[in-house]
Amino acid sequence: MSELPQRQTDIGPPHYEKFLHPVIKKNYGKWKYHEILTPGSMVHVSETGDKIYTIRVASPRLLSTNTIREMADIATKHCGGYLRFTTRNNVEFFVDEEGKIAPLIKELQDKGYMVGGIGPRISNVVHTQGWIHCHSAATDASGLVKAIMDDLSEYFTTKELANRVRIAVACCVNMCGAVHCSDIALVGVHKTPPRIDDENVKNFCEVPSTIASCPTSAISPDPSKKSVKIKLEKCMYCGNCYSVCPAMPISDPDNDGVAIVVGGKVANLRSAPTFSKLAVPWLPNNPPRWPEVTDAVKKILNAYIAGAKKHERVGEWIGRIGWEKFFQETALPFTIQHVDDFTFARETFRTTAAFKWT
Amino acid sequence: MSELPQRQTDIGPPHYEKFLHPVIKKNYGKWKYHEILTPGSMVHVSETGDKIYTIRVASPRLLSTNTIREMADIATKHCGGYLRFTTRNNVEFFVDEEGKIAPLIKELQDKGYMVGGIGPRISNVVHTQGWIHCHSAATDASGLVKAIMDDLSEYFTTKELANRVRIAVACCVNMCGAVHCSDIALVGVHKTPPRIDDENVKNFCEVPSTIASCPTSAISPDPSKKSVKIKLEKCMYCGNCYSVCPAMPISDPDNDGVAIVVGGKVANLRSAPTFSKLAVPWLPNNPPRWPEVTDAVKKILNAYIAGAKKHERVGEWIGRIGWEKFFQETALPFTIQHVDDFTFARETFRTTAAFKWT
Amino acid sequence: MSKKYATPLLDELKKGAFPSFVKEMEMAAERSDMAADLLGLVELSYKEKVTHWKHGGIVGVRGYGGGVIGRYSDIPDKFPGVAHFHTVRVNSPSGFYYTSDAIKEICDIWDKYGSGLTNVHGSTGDLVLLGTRTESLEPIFAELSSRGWDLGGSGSAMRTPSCCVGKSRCEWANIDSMAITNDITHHFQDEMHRPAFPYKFKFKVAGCAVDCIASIARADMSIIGTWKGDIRIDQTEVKNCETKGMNIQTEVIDMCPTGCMQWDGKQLKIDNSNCNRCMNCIARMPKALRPGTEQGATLLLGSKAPIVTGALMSWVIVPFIKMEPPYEEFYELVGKIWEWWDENGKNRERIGELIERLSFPRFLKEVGLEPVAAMVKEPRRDPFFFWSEEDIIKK
Amino acid sequence: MSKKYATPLLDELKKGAFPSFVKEMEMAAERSDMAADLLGLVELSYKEKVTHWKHGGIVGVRGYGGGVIGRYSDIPDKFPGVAHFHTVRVNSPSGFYYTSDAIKEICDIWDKYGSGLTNVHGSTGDLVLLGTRTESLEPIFAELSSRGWDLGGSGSAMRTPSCCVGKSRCEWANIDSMAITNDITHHFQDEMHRPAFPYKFKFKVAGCAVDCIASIARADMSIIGTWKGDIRIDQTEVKNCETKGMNIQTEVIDMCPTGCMQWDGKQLKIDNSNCNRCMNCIARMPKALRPGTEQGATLLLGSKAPIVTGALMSWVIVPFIKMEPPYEEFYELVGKIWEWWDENGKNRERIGELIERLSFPRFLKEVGLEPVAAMVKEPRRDPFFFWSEEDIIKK
Ligand code: SRM
Ligand code: SRM
Ligand code: SRM
Ligand code: SRM
Ligand code: SF4
Ligand code: SF4
Ligand code: SF4
Ligand code: SF4
Ligand code: SF4
Ligand code: SF4
Ligand code: SF4
Ligand code: SF4
Repeated sequence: MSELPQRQTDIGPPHYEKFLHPVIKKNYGKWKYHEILTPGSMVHVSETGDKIYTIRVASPRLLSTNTIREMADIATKHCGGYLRFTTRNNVEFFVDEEGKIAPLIKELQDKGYMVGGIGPRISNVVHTQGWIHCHSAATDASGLVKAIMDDLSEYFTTKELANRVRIAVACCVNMCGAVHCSDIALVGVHKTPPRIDDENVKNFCEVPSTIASCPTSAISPDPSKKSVKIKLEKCMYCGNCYSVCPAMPISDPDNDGVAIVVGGKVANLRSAPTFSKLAVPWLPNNPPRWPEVTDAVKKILNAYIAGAKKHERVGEWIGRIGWEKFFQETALPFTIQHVDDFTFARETFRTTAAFKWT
Repeated sequence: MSELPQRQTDIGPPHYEKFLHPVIKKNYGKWKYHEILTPGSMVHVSETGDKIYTIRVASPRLLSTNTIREMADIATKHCGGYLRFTTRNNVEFFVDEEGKIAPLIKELQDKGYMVGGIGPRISNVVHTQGWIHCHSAATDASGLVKAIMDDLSEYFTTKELANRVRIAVACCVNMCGAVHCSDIALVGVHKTPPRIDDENVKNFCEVPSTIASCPTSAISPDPSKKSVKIKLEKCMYCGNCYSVCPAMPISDPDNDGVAIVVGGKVANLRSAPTFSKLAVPWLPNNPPRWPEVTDAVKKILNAYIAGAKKHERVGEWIGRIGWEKFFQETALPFTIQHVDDFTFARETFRTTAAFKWT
Repeated sequence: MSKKYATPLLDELKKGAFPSFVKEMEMAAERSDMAADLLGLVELSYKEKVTHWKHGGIVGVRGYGGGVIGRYSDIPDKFPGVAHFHTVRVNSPSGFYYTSDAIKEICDIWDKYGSGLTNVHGSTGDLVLLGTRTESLEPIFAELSSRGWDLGGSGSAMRTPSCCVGKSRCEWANIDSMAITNDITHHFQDEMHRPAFPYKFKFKVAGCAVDCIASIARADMSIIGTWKGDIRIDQTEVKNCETKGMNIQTEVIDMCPTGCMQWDGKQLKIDNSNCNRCMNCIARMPKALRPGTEQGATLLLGSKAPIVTGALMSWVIVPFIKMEPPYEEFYELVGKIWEWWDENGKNRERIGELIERLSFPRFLKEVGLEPVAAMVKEPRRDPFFFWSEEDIIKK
Repeated sequence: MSKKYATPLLDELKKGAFPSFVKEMEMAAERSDMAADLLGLVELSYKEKVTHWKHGGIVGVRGYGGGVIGRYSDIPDKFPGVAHFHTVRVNSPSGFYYTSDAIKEICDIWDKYGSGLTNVHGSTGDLVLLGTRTESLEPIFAELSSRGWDLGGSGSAMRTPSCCVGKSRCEWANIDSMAITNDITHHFQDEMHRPAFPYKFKFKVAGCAVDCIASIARADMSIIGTWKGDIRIDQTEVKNCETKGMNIQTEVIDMCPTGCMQWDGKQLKIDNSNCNRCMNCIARMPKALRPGTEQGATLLLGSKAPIVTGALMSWVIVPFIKMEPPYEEFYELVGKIWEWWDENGKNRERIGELIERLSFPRFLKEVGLEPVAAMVKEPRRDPFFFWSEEDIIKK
């Protein structure tokens, strides 16, 4: 330890100014407009007349230091040593002259980077840890992302859609991927209740907080065993008890799987931000390529492509045609699981005689 | 009792056919279209070519047998002895020739009847018992109706609106007037908690059902007194405990009053049926004419008249301009009481940054 | 005739354009002491701003558990005429049609035994006779029932069903709302007269989605007529609407909630597969447009007033059902629903509240209804849901 | 180099157009045993379809209560390289900007002490260093902090705030999202590093209502830039949009949610008093339209993931606030909110859930915010509400 430098605490992150490209620094707060040039490049024009060109590439988010170094080297070579990451884990390179774009893109593509993701298309998939790092995962995240994006890569690199389609993946209902407001999102779900290991509950868990963790009040004390018991018919397999008490493992190789929720968004344009709603309650975990899941995603995307008007997001398209039509157009089955029985169930019931025949 | 006729049970109401005007009976199920002729008359035309003319008059709903007899006599004279009541307590007379309309209307008007209520205007006010007959009333119903309709009678007899404006009155939150889906509705409300008469609770009330009656779980047993107690900060003065247990009277001459809810509807045209929402939490009971209430109603109506597009109901107009604008245009204050804290409160919060400045 | 009490506050309400309920009370008061004392009592309420009625006790007619609302004044010494002031709910005929003779016959009975005051009609749809004494109830019932009238519902029972004017005078009725209402009423006489439910149960029947009986807001079961197939169009009459000054684009096309209509100045086109049958276009052009011809009803369940968990509107449980006599499928379903309510409902728990408490999926399963997308505005939001034993993969 | 384990399932995911996380793991595995064993462990998960991680224990650096997520394999004997596999959350700089040198310096540290694998960035916005051993945590922290880096949040603490690119590269930013984020982060170092809240608390800052940081969905406090006054219009550029092929009527006018825009082919008119600042028109015509010049933010509170009572979105608590240094009004409000949360919140109860439990009116009163209509989509439905002592009329 002796050769370690002096630690500091509570210094916070470095100031962002240090990391800004000179053109960005100079024109900070002075940007006037932007134009999208190609699916992977855009220009922002300042009131001063300055321009900054942004080139975007996809990243798997799980990055080795090798790749980070490579990207840094590209930035050094082409961009004065500046780069950034987007809020959806893409990487952005900057150049200050139009002529510098082509060589940069060429080098990126030669090195295998996927350029694109700007404008009305599918950008990167917000996602989480999955089997790579989380004890709570009901599915993997990185693998699902890879499987889906391999299938949809054209919508990143070239093809246009009616509007952005934001895809997200969360490996359990804790939803670190904030899947709940995405155009199309996958979430790992369980189908069976936790298994209680009474000995370990007694030793490692706090019974009151375990009981309090259950959204449906399915858990009650089992005083004789100094443990807890679960009213099985009340459990909807959320796994929150397992988050609080490790002695209640819930994962199950055959019954864990993937649910698909759709139609959410966060932008305020046109319509208010919306929660995603359940499209498919469960599809099996079928790694490495989850064909059932990618199929369902494509069904939804294709129905959107066929039906949406220009600038409509997935949820706006569904809002216009109605959910009953959504199930018809995607040919996804409507099941008892789609009928809400949670906190705000009542607000989802159809309190009108005006609906479409399907 | 000996001179009484033989009673019968479970015979149900008389068959409606007996009461149908011959033209109505003949053309039952064959009607082709209708036309509104004047605010108080319309014609329905049958596939057979037959026509039935309907003339409508207002009724205070609280009718003496005198008035009923008078209406029956008019029906005998002009309508072959047939008449009906509408679902909003108006009275309808039928004639089978256009020429018979004028003499009928003349006689009705001569006798003081108010002809009108058809089409896009204000029809009769659905209402309830109030101080005329109910132990639960926080306000009167008939008096409020009279005060309002005296002010708005032109909208019954002549003036047109963008669409129907359905007004309703319920004298307490039991809402026998089904006020919860009306364009503009008044509801009697309390502002103070029930007063517990422990002796009577013990003797006349069932403690468990009294406790269960409370929507906010404000009531708990008071075992020492064999009575109940109320957690005052939880009570929102609904009076449901009083419905179940008469020993908990809640009315208070100074603090009972009238709330106004607006924007509800039941018809499915254009937009789905909607619940009314709170516009004014409380106005004093100021009989016989409730000037504060009639003022507020007129403010709302006038803002609607000024702002609504043709065929828009009150709720559709508000939906288009937004509730923040509603409060601005009506100059009604927005208060802490408007912010929901009941069952579905969360769904009413503004989860968007897109709202209008007011 | 000189008045029994001075009623300065109520007198104010004799003025004005709208018909006066005070005048009605005064007319009745000329013949009835009950009505006269009612005037005095109500004047006092106007002065004191509180009601002067007590909780009703249990009064009624022999063999029935409902149909009468007991009512007593809290100051009987001051107003003995209203010491008892019970109301009698007379089951109105479907569609609220009467002959002059029939309604006068009811007046005769009421003048003999009651206050001479009525509500035509109460909010549920009964012809309400307002104010009589306990000892008059049997005579009133004998007089009424011997002339073909019966009482409506009250208490934890089926309530008097009611409906819109329907096929009798409306071109938009897709079901015979009056016949259905009459049939239900007669079918369930026992359920109406002998309260045996957890709480009240109301049926309301509307011929179409215009819902002129407000069924979706205030019926435990709302029966709303609708159609399958195409809206019938008379293009000449469409054109006439325009000629007469209607702006078809703004009043019809732009207001169609599904955007499924087109108008090029000559032809109106409707993409019926996207129509949600809201009735707006038809209401705008009654001569030009008519509902399709395959008629039936949507059944919706659960509406009620706000106490205890907030107001409910009825929601779709059966998207389409033929409603033709003898209504077997319908009665069978009602039977199952009531049985389920009976087994699971708490005292004073309406069907809508019960479903909300136990969940709509459970209701569907246990009553045997297939889930379909028409039942929901939108699917669930949060991915928390139940599976049955048979859904679990076992290896 | 030969691989330590056969990974046929993961190998499949090296194919295809999208960059492969498996290749990343393989690259790291060439230098790191931890990464090599990670490959083996994940392959096993792919085969068995279950995770092989255990609940994390409490590990961290001296004096901090967070910033590290402890992680252990449940089969350490089989994969000793990942017996410990903790992650280190490095607080990223506002806007996620780096220089090549800076980010390579982090790589150096990580290659020395960790698996060589990272997430840039985690969902909250930290630069996540993925996989190290307990004994390496202090050295890593010393190396990082001595070079000007610090750890982000974890546990029941303020979490690493994050923001959109804002004024640095976006013409629509109404607030300086990066400066604000940086200020909040430094202002609340103690709250971030020493968990003392009932549960986590996240800030996210968006320059405008486009919300490119998804703040409304996943921040206990969402700070969203907006303006007062009129949208700036350059009519020539509007015209140019049409010339370039945009259908202004359908893409802009008809899509304006408030219907407050008009276009006659020559002039674009906006009734700004009815604009809700949704940003759609501006996004369609970035050259022609710009936000107004009186800039500030709307503060919204409460969003979070679905557990326990369902997902929440943030809702308006302050319609407009100037967000300029030293942000006094803002910090004062945050202080009051945290104090209220601290006093009333249960363990593991987010601020949004707490308000939902105790009621929004109570929150407003106790935190001292004036109720305004902008806070609600619609007023309450059922007329059940509370009054205070001072509202009661006493006679
Ligand atoms: C770089 C980035 C901000 C950052 O700080 O990193 C960004 C940058 C821009 N966004 Fe964004 N948005 C970025 C994440 C988002 C997000 C957040 C998210 O996806 O999690 C949203 C909300 C999505 C949602 O509603 O679910 C978002 C919704 C938009 C929209 C609205 C789309 C809509 O109509 O609903 C626009 C407006 C437009 O151009 O249509 C927009 C427009 C823009 C503009 C044109 C703003 C500007 O003037 O510079 C930028 C161009 C980029 C482009 O087309 O991708 N950006 N944008 C983020 C890039 C993520 C990526 O790698 O793809
Ligand atoms: C007579 C009556 C039915 C009955 O069985 O008694 C009736 C009769 C008709 N209604 Fe109605 N409605 C009647 C209560 C209702 C109700 C129920 C209520 O008010 O409680 C509603 C729902 C109101 C609501 O949504 O809150 C109602 C909403 C309508 C509408 C839809 C208005 C809208 O656009 O929202 C129409 C269509 C139209 O003509 O615009 C309509 C149209 C009609 C038509 C034109 C139907 C027809 O073809 O005959 C009838 C003409 C009457 C007129 O203009 O008043 N009727 N109508 C009811 C008269 C009540 C009264 O005395 O005023
Ligand atoms: C007479 C009538 C009002 C009127 O003036 O028209 C009425 C009067 C009473 N209603 Fe009602 N209700 C009347 C229609 C309604 C309606 C409207 C409807 O049926 O379409 C509703 C709303 C719809 C619903 O059912 O939810 C209604 C919802 C209530 C409630 C709330 C029930 C609930 O579940 O929330 C109560 C409270 C109760 O049941 O204890 C109630 C209770 C009462 C009681 C019995 C008072 C009580 O607490 O015991 C009232 C007797 C007053 C009296 O002395 O005459 N009344 N009541 C209506 C019946 C007349 C008729 O038979 O035609
Ligand atoms: C690493 C990260 C996912 C990722 O791959 O990016 C993550 C990983 C975990 N999250 Fe998360 N959350 C991460 C962002 C989020 C987000 C998104 C956000 O912050 O914008 C959310 C949704 C928004 C929210 O806060 O509600 C999120 C909602 C949760 C929840 C649910 C909290 C709730 O109140 O509902 C839990 C459960 C818990 O707190 O016990 C959770 C718990 C966890 C734990 C600590 C697992 C646990 O139960 O203890 C995960 C550790 C995984 C691991 O071993 O690495 N994580 N978590 C994200 C943090 C990286 C970073 O610092 O940048
Ligand atoms: S979503 Fe669940 S499984 Fe995935 S990282 Fe978050 S807590 Fe872990
Ligand atoms: S999995 Fe969820 S619902 Fe089931 S017992 Fe655990 S916390 Fe409760
Ligand atoms: S609304 Fe209330 S006060 Fe009025 S009649 Fe019904 S129960 Fe009685
Ligand atoms: S008035 Fe309502 S809220 Fe108050 S104690 Fe009685 S039942 Fe409960
Ligand atoms: S509900 Fe329909 S069928 Fe019945 S009267 Fe109204 S418009 Fe006619
Ligand atoms: S009934 Fe309604 S949805 Fe159908 S075409 Fe007419 S207006 Fe459109
Ligand atoms: S949120 Fe607004 S200011 Fe921030 S990057 Fe997106 S568009 Fe620009
Ligand atoms: S910002 Fe939105 S509401 Fe305002 S004018 Fe533009 S499109 Fe309309």
